[in-house]
Amino acid sequence: MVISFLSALLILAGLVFFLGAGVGILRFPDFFSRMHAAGKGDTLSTLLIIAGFALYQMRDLGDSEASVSAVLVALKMLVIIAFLYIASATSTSALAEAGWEDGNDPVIAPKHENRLAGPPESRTAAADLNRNSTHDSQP
Amino acid sequence: MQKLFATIAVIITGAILLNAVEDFPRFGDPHSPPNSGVSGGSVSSSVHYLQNTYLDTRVPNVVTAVLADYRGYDTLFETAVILTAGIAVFAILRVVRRKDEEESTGSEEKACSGEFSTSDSDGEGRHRVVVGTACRVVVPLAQLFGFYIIAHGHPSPGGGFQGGVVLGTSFILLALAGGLGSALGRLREDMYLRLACLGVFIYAGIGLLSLFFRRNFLDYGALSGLLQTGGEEMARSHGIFGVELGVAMTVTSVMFALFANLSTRGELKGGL
Amino acid sequence: MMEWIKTTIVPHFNFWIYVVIMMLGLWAAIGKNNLIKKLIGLSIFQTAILLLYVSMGVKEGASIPIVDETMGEAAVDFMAQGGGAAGATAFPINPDLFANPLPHVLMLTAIVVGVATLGVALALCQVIFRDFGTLEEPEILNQIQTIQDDV
Amino acid sequence: MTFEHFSIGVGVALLLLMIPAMCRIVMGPTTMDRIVGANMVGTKTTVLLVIIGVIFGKVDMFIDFALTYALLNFTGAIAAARYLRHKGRRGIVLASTSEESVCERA
Repeated sequence: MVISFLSALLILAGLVFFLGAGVGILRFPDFFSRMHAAGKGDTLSTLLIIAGFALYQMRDLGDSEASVSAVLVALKMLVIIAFLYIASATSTSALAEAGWEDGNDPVIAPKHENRLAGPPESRTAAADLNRNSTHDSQP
Repeated sequence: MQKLFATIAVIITGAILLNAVEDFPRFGDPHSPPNSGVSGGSVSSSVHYLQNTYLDTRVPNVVTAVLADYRGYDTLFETAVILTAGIAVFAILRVVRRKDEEESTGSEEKACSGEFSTSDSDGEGRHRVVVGTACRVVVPLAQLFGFYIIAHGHPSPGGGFQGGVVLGTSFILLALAGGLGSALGRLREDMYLRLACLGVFIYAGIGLLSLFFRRNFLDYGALSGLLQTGGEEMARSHGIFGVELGVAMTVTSVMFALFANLSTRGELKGGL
Repeated sequence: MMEWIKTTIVPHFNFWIYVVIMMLGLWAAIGKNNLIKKLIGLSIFQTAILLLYVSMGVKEGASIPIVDETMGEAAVDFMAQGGGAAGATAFPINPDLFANPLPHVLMLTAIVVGVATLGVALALCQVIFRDFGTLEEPEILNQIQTIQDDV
Repeated sequence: MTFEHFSIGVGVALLLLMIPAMCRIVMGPTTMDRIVGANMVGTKTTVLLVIIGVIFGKVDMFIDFALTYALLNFTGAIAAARYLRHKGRRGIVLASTSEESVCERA
């Protein structure tokens, strides 16, 4: 019962992180920050959800009948976790590199404009691209 | 004009198809004609497969048994089709240079060979560091997993086609990580062509072997005397495994051949 | 209207989806000029057919068609005790518990063969691009026409 | 509420949360954005396969599907990245394009 509760908690945490990744991939202004949200949030939420299900497989470890296959299944899930831990980070790195060489520019707000509400006419073209996020970041 | 014609054709075809949809069985109906046969007629072949597969072959996975035993002819020639596709891509795309042309540019060739390590000088190696290091971990695991899928076609979902695709993917990953030269160093071109042919040869050879025991082509039960299994069922199980090995060889090498030829326009140099 | 949807579309919703996907692929194969886009359309068409076949084998409440070892052993014992004489219909494995394996087998081979033939098609496209410098169909036809006029 | 119902709920939530990634695939301004979205959907499909296995009660078999899918997704992402790298417009790529021209001459 406790193990079921713990695994449900892990899965829900994974869903929360995935919600964050989803919001990030929709709302962030440029390719690299979207990549950041997708790469990190996606990996962590996947790991948490699969870890939750792996924990759930171990719920009746006391029974001698079911324990061997349950441990094997949980180990296989750990293999998936290890694989995704390597693969997701690597593909994120490769995609970010390809995106940089493909000509994507990071959106950089000019100096002193990031948090402080400067006069709007001093904004550059880069800040105009940033319109979505600036109205979020204004106090 | 063309788009208008396409739209009219698509609308007419779609209307005809949708008109016929009502005669189809309900989604998920366990007693629809494909699932249990027509009422009053004979029982559906799928029901026969489900009920008799374990008795006939001792293979729990019905899909594997139907694929390699009941429908063995079909799979044999599907494998032949895959081999033919590999040969066709080779014949269409492959550019073979004469030896003196190669020698005249021999000094530059070293830059394109793309060894796994950072051998080249123009920044290419730096780009491959992250992916190369990760793939050095992932590729052996992927190959192990491919063999596992091939070997576990009997008790779990798997078999020659799936395992072959995973094995071929591992070689493609090797080519992506360290350059095509790195992958071709592991699986040379003459080797993968031979491997593709060997796969079909193994499949057809197992079938022919049962002809020698005065049985039908691809009737693996005839091999029980040869394999000392003490029963035709286990002989069929082993025969299915041998056939799956052949399929896996062909699929692996053809997948890699397709990637190698398509990504380099038949040059087998440079590439992605 | 609602009644019509309930009686016509809902029991066959999967077929409606496949027809829509199939027609998308057909439209791309006819209406597009780029050869690669035509190939993508053919792939979509093929995917719709694969889905159609696999969905035919779906049974409600059924699982993947892998007979459990214990169930298989029970079947072997049953046959050894003379149950085989009664015919296959008296067999203890209930076919309603397993999905139809036949569409899976057919589509398993069809997928791999589809990939192989797609590879051949892409190779042909590469050769066409090498010879004509374009993949747009009207331009290729124009060039062929020019060559024929010259001859 | 059993764990199976909870798993079905998690699967539906995952499907709904995939919608932002799908939106990014549809409206992404560059090709790389679309590939990132597709990669995200693929990663979530891995989890979804595990969940389907839990619902069917055959996790030991669906894990193989999940691992295969993760492997193919990884290969696809790497292949897309490497393919688009050669179409790049930045200075670093000049080195590799020059290498390509060397290879073409060879």
